[in-house]
Amino acid sequence: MPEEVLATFQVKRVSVLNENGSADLALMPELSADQIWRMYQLMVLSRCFDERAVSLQREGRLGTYPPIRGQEAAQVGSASALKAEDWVFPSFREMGAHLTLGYPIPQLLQYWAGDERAQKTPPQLNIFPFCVAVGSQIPHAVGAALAARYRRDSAAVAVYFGDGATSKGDFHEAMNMAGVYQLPIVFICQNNQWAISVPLKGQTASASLAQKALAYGFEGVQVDGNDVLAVYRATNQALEKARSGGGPTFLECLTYRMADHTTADDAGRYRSDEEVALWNGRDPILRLERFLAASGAWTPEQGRGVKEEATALIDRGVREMEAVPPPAPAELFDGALETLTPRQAGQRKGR
Amino acid sequence: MPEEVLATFQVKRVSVLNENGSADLALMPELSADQIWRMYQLMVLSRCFDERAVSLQREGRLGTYPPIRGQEAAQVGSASALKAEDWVFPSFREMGAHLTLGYPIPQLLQYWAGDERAQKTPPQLNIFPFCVAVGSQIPHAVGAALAARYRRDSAAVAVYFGDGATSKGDFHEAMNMAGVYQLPIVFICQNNQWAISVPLKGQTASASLAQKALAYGFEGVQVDGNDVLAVYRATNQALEKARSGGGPTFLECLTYRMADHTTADDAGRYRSDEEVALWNGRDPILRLERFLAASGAWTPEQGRGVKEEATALIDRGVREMEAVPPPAPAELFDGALETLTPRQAGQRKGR
Amino acid sequence: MAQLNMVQAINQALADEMARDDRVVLLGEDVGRDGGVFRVTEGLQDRFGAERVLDTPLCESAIMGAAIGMAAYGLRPVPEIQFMGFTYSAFEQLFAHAARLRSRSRGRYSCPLVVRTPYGGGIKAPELHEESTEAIFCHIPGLKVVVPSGPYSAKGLLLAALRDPDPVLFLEPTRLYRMLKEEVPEVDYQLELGKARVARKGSAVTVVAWGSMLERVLKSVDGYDAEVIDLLTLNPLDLETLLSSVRKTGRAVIVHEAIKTCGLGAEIAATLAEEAMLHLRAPILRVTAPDVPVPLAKLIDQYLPGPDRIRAALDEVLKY
Amino acid sequence: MAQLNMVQAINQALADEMARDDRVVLLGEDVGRDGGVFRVTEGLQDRFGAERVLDTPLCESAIMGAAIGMAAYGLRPVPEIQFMGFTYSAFEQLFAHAARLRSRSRGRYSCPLVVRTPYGGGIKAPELHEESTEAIFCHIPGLKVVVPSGPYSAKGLLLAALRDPDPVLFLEPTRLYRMLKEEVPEVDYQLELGKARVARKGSAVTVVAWGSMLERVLKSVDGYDAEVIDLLTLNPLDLETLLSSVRKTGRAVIVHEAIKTCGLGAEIAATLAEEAMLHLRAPILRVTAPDVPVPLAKLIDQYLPGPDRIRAALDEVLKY
Ligand SMILES: Cc1ncc(C[n+]2csc(CCOP(=O)(O)OP(=O)(O)O)c2C)c(N)n1
Ligand SMILES: Cc1ncc(C[n+]2csc(CCOP(=O)(O)OP(=O)(O)O)c2C)c(N)n1
Ligand SMILES: [Mg+2]
Ligand SMILES: [Mg+2]
Repeated sequence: MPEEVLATFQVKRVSVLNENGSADLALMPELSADQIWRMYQLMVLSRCFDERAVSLQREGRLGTYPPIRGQEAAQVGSASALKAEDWVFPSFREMGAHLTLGYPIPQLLQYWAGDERAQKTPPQLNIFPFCVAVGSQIPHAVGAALAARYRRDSAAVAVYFGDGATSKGDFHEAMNMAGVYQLPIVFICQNNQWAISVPLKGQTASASLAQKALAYGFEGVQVDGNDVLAVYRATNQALEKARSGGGPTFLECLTYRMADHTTADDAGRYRSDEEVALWNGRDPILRLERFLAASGAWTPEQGRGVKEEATALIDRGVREMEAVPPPAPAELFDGALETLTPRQAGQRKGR
Repeated sequence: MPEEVLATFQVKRVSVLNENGSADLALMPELSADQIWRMYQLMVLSRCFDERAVSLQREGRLGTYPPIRGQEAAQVGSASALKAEDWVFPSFREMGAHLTLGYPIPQLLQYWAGDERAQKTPPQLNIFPFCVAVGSQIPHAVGAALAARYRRDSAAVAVYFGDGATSKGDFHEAMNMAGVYQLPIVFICQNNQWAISVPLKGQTASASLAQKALAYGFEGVQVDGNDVLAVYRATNQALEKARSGGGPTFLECLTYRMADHTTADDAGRYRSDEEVALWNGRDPILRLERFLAASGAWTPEQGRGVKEEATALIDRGVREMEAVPPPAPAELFDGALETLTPRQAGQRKGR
Repeated sequence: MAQLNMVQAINQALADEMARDDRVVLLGEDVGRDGGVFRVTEGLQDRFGAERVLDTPLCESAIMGAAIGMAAYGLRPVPEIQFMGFTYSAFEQLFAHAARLRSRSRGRYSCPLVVRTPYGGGIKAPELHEESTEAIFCHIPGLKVVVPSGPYSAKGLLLAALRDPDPVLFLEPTRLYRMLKEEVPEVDYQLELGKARVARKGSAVTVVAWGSMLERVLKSVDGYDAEVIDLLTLNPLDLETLLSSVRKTGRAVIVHEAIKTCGLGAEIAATLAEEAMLHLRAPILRVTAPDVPVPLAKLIDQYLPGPDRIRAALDEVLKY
Repeated sequence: MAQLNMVQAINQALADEMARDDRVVLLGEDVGRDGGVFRVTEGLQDRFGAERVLDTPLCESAIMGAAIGMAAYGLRPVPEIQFMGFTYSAFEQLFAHAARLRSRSRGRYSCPLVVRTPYGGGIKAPELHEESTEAIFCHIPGLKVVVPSGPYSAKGLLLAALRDPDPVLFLEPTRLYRMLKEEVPEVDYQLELGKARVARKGSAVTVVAWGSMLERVLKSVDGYDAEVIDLLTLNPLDLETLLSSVRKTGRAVIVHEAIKTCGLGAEIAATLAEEAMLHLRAPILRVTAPDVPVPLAKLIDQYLPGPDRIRAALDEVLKY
């Protein structure tokens, strides 16, 4: 290459726990044992929620549901770094983040039962509605970050999306805008390596997703997304940077979608059992258990206890969800506009 | 940075002629003296076309017109590397490329006079219509490249756009798709540093546009866009790579929009005279004249001769353009569909 | 003749045309390996190869845009948009490019592509999976819009669309995909675009419907002397069939699952009010969804026009 | 009172509201330093600072999307799309998000933003600079669509839009920007959204128009006993005003610069055919552009409805 070099770039990768659960102490985030235990509980809760949701769907008690199995570390680790004042923009596969932030379990289930009333986020949380149009929530997050900065608020913004979303125009336009205005935002990409049947290689020729941030003039970091401590560490750093005026960060949490895309999908049609088995062995909950066990902080019995507690919470959530009366037809018009148009008002009367 | 390095990247920059017109011989592309002289003639022709178009607009004989002044090297240099069989997707500011490829001068003018009949590209050329919706032509080019590959044709595809276009979603989606399929395409970005009143810094926080290609897993190169030899060299290399199955390349031709955005714009409102003066000194035609003069291949007199020839061609083009009878009202329906709908047919009759 | 459902009929039309014409290339999210989320393209990648059935990245605008470039180059691409609700991000490509390419280039380039997309409500799916915004697309000059109402019309219309020299939006009523089976000839047949079908003869009132509403209308008109028109092509409208029916019956009811305001029912009613006014004995009624976003599963049945509302409209116009 | 053109009236409304309410933030391409390509936002960045008048990168979808996030956060953003033809790439954001946010979140979030965009033909500009696809946007439940017809209505409607709790698409007829001056009060005044205006009284025929067609209609009806309605808000329609006029005149002609098929004229005619049928003495006619893409300068005058066509339609309905 006789031509001159214009610039060189580096993209880094963060992991704290290796696959056996032993930690790189230099990189351990500042977390108390209680905090780590709480993360563990939330990961188990997320797993229980997910398993229950899948079986409720099978019984016809929920609609189509997108499992999060395998992504618990990415979701719980990142959401644990958020504060209540922060604004969060989910896609549709972040139930672990919702649970971590305290979104009511019955309400979460109610959404997947096909009831939009469940999207009325409780007032103490700033979580946007689930967003099904892939990637289209990312510009909203940028707008919220602009507004937060305009208001001189200390809130930061986190937006969640998948590897598939990085192919969408909205991802690009939003990332670019965040770079131009140096906004207080963290882009959290859960690279679960599949977008329905399309593997990462079919999604982009980029060797990592993290390096995509180079196109926007800010930092992109690849994080071991099955390592809850690494995810927490990276998110926390990025949020601190955001709050202190350091601008946006892109986090690629490399993880794996252990289940089907949704309950309507059959992943066996397009990926190998070997691949799935490999990643089953990298289960993020297992890894954290190994870490905790090494210091005597976890025993199988304690593990069962945590699971039982989680199951009880989910049981109650299901009961409460199913006790909610179905919406009346007139509720079609709820929130259509602050004041209905004359035509809408007429249509409402007819119901 | 205690974390491990995932990857490092380099972006290169190509220039052949320095500002004084002396060449780095190691990088000289293989071009005969005649070929270089032809490029010089085309750059002068482009300049003449442009000056005439601006003055015709002032006289009310053309509509709004976007000058290319300053971008002649980027356009002539890149288009000179193209073959007739290649497919070319322009934005709206590539009249130098059109002239290089042999688009008839009267027809080029006719378009800017507001007559869409002028977009009927002559059959020997594969140039798409001008595209005003910024960036939206880029996916078309990717589709053509897919089709060329599918057909096992040796044609390559070139798509032109500006720095502003790199902010659009379509740029991103198309670049990403080209990477995934490793298509025979060259993305030619004329970074003229302005998108109407928005300077490059307001467009992206990325230090170069070339590095944006890293997000798509293929090569991005910055080229001195006022250096016709460098532009030719880089385009030619990229086209050869494309034709031989090497996949896409992104070329950032760093140049400058010396004139207003369009004849409806007043750049004095948003940029400094100093900046414009600086870039006037970097005029790409001047640079090539210096290069040619150094080897005795150019004298002021020859320069005048080239200009006179160009002027004569443009004069004739203007006369021919103005001799074209205006379209009849029924021509509104030309090309609406191969067979008009009954409603369209009725509407046509009424004209 | 085989009894096929709509998924099978569409699959057969695609396969036959791909075998006949190597310019036909499918592209879209999950259309290849997975055979499409509704299995409409099942088996086609195996049969025709990955170059003819392209799994794309997740980028609707570039899917549409690339299809335009392919069509201009001489292929006959069939982009699939996974659900109609995701055509919105491809809207510029469809509107400003696919539909205008022939006109912008004064015929130097044309854009023979067929955009396939599942359409309409009633499948209890997530948001944006049950859209029926066909009217928006009928406002795009240069684009044809087609909606089959069953397996037979699906195959015949799709074959016609695939051979049309201009872009066609082919809307597949998701609710019908596996709901009904019909005799579908294995041979090649086309249903001419721009022609409606009289699905039921009658003389007291004309009911106009398309897609999955047709089935509902046919079930609802029992006991009425209603003529039912199955539009099949939404743009261009078959004015002849519409007008001659309404001139005969003097009454018109239009049923669609889209919202009322600026739905396609408006165009049909306006055309009747322009060209058959003196034959009309009663107000032209539209039975539609209310002017609110498509709801999730719990309210979708209250949203879509049901037999009660259809019959109430019939009773109303028959009072005149 | 000052005589202002529409550019000045809009600029004044924006400036006044920005002074009154610090939640109002403008964003768009070239709206800041350059004051907008039509100078509508001239001087506002100097006066209110670069944080309140944001020059954005070239990305319509993110401009719209960011505005949605800002609105949800509590601001009142005013995104400008440089020309209506470039709203198409922001269509998903407008349709699936801005208009649905209140409904999707059951009121937890709302989306009070005003999208401003130059609209309509007759300025001899490049492709996509003269679009009038308002009907598409009127098919979006949750979005209001407003079109002033002069400087006075521009200021009054814009102030009302800026205070509306829900998203409003504010279409600025480019041809009128500097064509007419009117007395525009310096004080704060609002024209209620959803209310049409009787621009001229008459009793033999009702002519409905909006935006730049209004001026053309008013010039064309000289010598006719025509009542002219200036819609001002396209969605929701002021049915009361429309119906009471047509019930009186018994005849209706709708004039718009959009193409005919599925234009807003269809909704108006359909509503009349539904609710005023028995009062109608003549077919409802629509005077529109033909069903082809907006042409470049050389043919634009043949494309837009002109006085001849308007008068021919009046003569036609008056035969009945
Ligand atoms: C714009 C858009 N296109 C298509 C779909 C259908 N769809 C739903 S999820 C999905 C894949 C998303 O992949 P990714 O972004 O990686 O997220 P994941 O499902 O892996 O969480 C697709 C194609 C959609 N919801 N939105
Ligand atoms: C999608 C879109 N948005 C806005 C415009 C209006 N506009 C025309 S050119 C332009 C700037 C384009 O900048 P760049 O891509 O750098 O090209 P250049 O004009 O410098 O050649 C803008 C904003 C447009 N034509 N298309
Ligand atoms: Mg994924
Ligand atoms: Mg530029």
